[in-house]
Amino acid sequence: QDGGSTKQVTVFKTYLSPWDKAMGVDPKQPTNINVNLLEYDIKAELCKYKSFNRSAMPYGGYEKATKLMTFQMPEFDASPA
Amino acid sequence: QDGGSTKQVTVFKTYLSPWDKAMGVDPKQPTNINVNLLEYDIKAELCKYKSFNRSAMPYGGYEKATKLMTFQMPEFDASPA
Amino acid sequence: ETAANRICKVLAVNQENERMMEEYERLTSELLEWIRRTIPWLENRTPEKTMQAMLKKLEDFRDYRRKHKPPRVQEKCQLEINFNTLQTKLRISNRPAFMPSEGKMVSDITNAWQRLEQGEKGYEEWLLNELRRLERVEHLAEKFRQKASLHESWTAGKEQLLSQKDYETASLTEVRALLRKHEAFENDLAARQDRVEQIAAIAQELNELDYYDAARINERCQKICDQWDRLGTLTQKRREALERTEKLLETVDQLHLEFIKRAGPFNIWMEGAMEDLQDMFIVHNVEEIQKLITAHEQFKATLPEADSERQAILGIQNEVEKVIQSYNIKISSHNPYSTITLDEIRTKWEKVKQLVPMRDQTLQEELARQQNNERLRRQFAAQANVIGPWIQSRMEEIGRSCLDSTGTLEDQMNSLKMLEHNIVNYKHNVDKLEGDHQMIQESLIFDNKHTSYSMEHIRVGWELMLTTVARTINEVETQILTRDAKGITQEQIN
Amino acid sequence: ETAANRICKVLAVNQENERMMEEYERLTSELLEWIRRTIPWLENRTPEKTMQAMLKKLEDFRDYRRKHKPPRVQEKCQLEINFNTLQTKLRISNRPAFMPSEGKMVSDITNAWQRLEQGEKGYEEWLLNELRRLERVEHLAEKFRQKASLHESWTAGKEQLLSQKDYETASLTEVRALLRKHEAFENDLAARQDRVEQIAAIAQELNELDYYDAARINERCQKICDQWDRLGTLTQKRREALERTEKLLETVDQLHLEFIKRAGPFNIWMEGAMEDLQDMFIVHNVEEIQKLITAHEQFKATLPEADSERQAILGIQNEVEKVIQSYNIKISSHNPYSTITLDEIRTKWEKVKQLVPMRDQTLQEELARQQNNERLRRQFAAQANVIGPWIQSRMEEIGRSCLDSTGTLEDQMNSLKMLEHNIVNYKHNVDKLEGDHQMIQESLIFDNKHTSYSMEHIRVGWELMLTTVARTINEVETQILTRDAKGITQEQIN
Repeated sequence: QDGGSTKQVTVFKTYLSPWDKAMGVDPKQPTNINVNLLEYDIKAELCKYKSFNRSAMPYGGYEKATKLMTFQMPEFDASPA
Repeated sequence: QDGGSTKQVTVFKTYLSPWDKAMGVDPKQPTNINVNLLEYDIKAELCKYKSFNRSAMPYGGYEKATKLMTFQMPEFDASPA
Repeated sequence: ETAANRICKVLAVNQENERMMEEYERLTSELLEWIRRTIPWLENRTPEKTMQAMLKKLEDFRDYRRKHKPPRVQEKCQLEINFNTLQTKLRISNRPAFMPSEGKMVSDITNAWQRLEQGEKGYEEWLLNELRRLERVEHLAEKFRQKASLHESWTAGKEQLLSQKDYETASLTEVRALLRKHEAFENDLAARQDRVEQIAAIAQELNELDYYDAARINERCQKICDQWDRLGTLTQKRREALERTEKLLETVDQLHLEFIKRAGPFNIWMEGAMEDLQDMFIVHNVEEIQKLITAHEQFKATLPEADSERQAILGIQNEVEKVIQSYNIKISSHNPYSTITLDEIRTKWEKVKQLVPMRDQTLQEELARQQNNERLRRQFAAQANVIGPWIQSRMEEIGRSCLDSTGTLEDQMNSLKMLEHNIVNYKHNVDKLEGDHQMIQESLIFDNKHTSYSMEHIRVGWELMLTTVARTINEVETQILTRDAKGITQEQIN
Repeated sequence: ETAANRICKVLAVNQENERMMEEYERLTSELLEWIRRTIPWLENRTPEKTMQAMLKKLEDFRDYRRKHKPPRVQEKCQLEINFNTLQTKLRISNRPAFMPSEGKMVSDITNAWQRLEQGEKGYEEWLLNELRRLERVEHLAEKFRQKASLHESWTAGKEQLLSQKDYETASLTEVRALLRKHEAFENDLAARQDRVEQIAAIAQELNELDYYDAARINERCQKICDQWDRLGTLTQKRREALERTEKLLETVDQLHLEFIKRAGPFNIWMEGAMEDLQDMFIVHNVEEIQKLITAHEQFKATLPEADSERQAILGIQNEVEKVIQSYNIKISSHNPYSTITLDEIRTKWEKVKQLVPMRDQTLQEELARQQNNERLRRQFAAQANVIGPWIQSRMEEIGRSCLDSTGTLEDQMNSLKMLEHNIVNYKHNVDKLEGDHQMIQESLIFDNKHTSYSMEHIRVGWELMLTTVARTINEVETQILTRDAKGITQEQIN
């Protein structure tokens, strides 16, 4: 779902407004008609934190627990409520 | 030291006293001149008695004691005091 | 001599003969009387009870032999001599021989004397044998009394000691010490066996030697032997009781050791579980909370096993109580090796059982929260993934509107105005997204893998789009102004 | 139109231009002022201590983004539009272009705006990262406090417990029980290791995540770690102390067992010796008493060995005392396995030592008695062996005197009278023998292997000899009487 799926179109401005001129926009500079919002601010990856969560040790250890366990994680319906 | 060491002499009485006669002594009966006192009363053997005397057990037993002992029984002078 | 003289002489001789006859009769009477009196004394072989009495008899016999008998021997000899002399004289004077009266004949004397000497014979030997027996018997009787007294003083109180039930309240160590002491006692007892046998042997000998007081000796000996048997039985019984108690206490000890072997780890497990069931956790997505739930389910799956172990541990303690009760040992069932009480196990187990559903709830609440967060993410993403491209499309449309040289400035203006109108109408979508974004932020959701668009992207895009459309409209307006003022065409402006 | 109209129009246009210029200046001032005010707020990246404060910042930023910034974007856009319109109008009316005053140029606005957007960029991301960090840090800090509190409450009092010197007064069994308990504690401690490590890891993480109150966390963590080290050391030390004490008490126990192993038999030996040293005995000759003396000498010969054993036994007990003293164990040196005390051994040994010379004396006295008896026997025998044959010889002489036909009756009488005289003179020998015999009897001597003659033999012989000599003399006398009366010869009488 990247916003950059459209074809890039490059254009030279035919009309420069007084503001543009005041800003010193160069008419010879090409302008890109296409816009990719995602380029504005690239989301940095979140740093990974160490986990200190603990669970109670099953009696007799995890291996035994795995054999004994019949629990199945129920499916999660992620559609908005 | 038996009293019967002398030779036996047998004799016939030549004279019988009235007492002898009153007792009815036979003049033909031979008389023995020899006398053996020991014949009068024969000493019987003394019966043996069981002994119940006890001595203290040497420490470690008699065998050990025999090895350790240096004691000698002194000679006994039996001559009358 | 004269006839008178001769008559006198004859008379004198006769008188003398008469006197000698009387003398014979008198002496014979006396001698026979003495013999008659003496014989029963010599023939009496009734033993005395004491040596002293027996020694007295021996002394009497010595006296008899040295003092009383010699004059009688003398008398008898004299009697014989007198008799011979008398008879000889009677014969010489041609007189009839003297005839002693009835019972006083020479043969009577000889027979009596023979009987006397017969009685004498063996009397001293009998006395000495009796004395020897009595000496022995008195010695043995005294020895018996001494040995019996020593033995009785040794056994005094022993039966009571052996009957003690001290082991009923003793610990294993104490019972083992009691066993050691009992072994020492058994050795003492075994060492005494010999002495008891000697006591019995002495009693036996006293019976064989015809001890006058054998009955009392036998009674005492019987008592000693009976008690000795009882001591033997009691000793055996006590050893058995001690060994049985030792076995029982060893069993109890084994159970105590088994208890700590199992209660220790179980207690550690419960302590850990109690702490970890209350462990604070932090998760940021459904997967993480599901992992915790799975781990908790694993824990729960082993609870029946843990409960079995708990019951087994309680069972060990019950076994201890049972052994103590059923065998009537009077000791505490307290486990000397353990710092863990049954109460503690009970309390902790209750706590664990109570914490499990609480943890369940906490985890479920967190799961719901994470699922909700996930829904928020998806909801946001669904919108952002539409709004982002929509903004981009509009931006391109604005850009393209300036390139369209076919239409008039007014056409451009119209299409831009329409665009602006669309944008304004679209605004509520962004506002909706902002609302969802606020919820996401307030829910402390920091990531969203379902979209690459952040709220900032949309905001920046939206601002850019708004300013671009306004700016572009203004540009067209100024172009129209210029064209209208100077009367030039659109182309000329460019 | 009229010129006035045109002038009016121009004036109006000028006035309008003036107004627009003023408007530009005013709006620019306001916008730049707002930007100037806003930028420091966006650039301030000082983190807050709490999430709450940080969430407030996030809310402020949302407000800025949704409420405060959009009108400014609008303003800036309007400014741009107004500027374009104004300049276009001025150009159309051939008027000089508008020059904004110093610091309010288009470039000033653009630069300021760029700076604003630069400030915005990453601000929200920073906020969110900070929030995420704070959320984590607050969670961990709370978790640290919880875990630390749990741990501290577990360790409370443990150092004091581990420093107890309870084993100094404990028995071997108790020390072994203490060891079991200590093992259980070691297991508990080992199980806790993991939790201490987690506490340290959390503290470490808090430092790495730059927790504002890390100093206090570190201090508490340090305390926990230091105490943990101390607990480890104390645990090790206590185990060593318990094991050392166990070894010492095992040594003491071994010594106690060694004591009973040796004291038991020794005591039995002493008891037996005490009884037998006082044993009543009876003997009848020197050989028998010598046998007893030899046996007693054998006993005495082993006394040094017995004394060594006694000292060894006392030595064992001393060893016990020494171990207890030198290793400062505060337990009784009493032997739990023994019923025999040192005092008892001492007393009995003294008694044995006292009885030995007493027995010596008794035996020596008896020996003297037996030797004396033997002398009496020999003395008696020496005499009896002379007297017996002497009597027999006399008897034979009497017998032979009657056979001698060569001499007269008077010769016979003379020799018999001489014999009688000899016999009477010999009497004192028999009396002497009787005296010795009485002594023998009073000494309870029943045998005499040195002679076959008993006193009775001598007595009977002596009586016989006396009566025979008297009778024979009488016979000779009667023969003389008869011969003299009848005037017949001796031959005729026979």
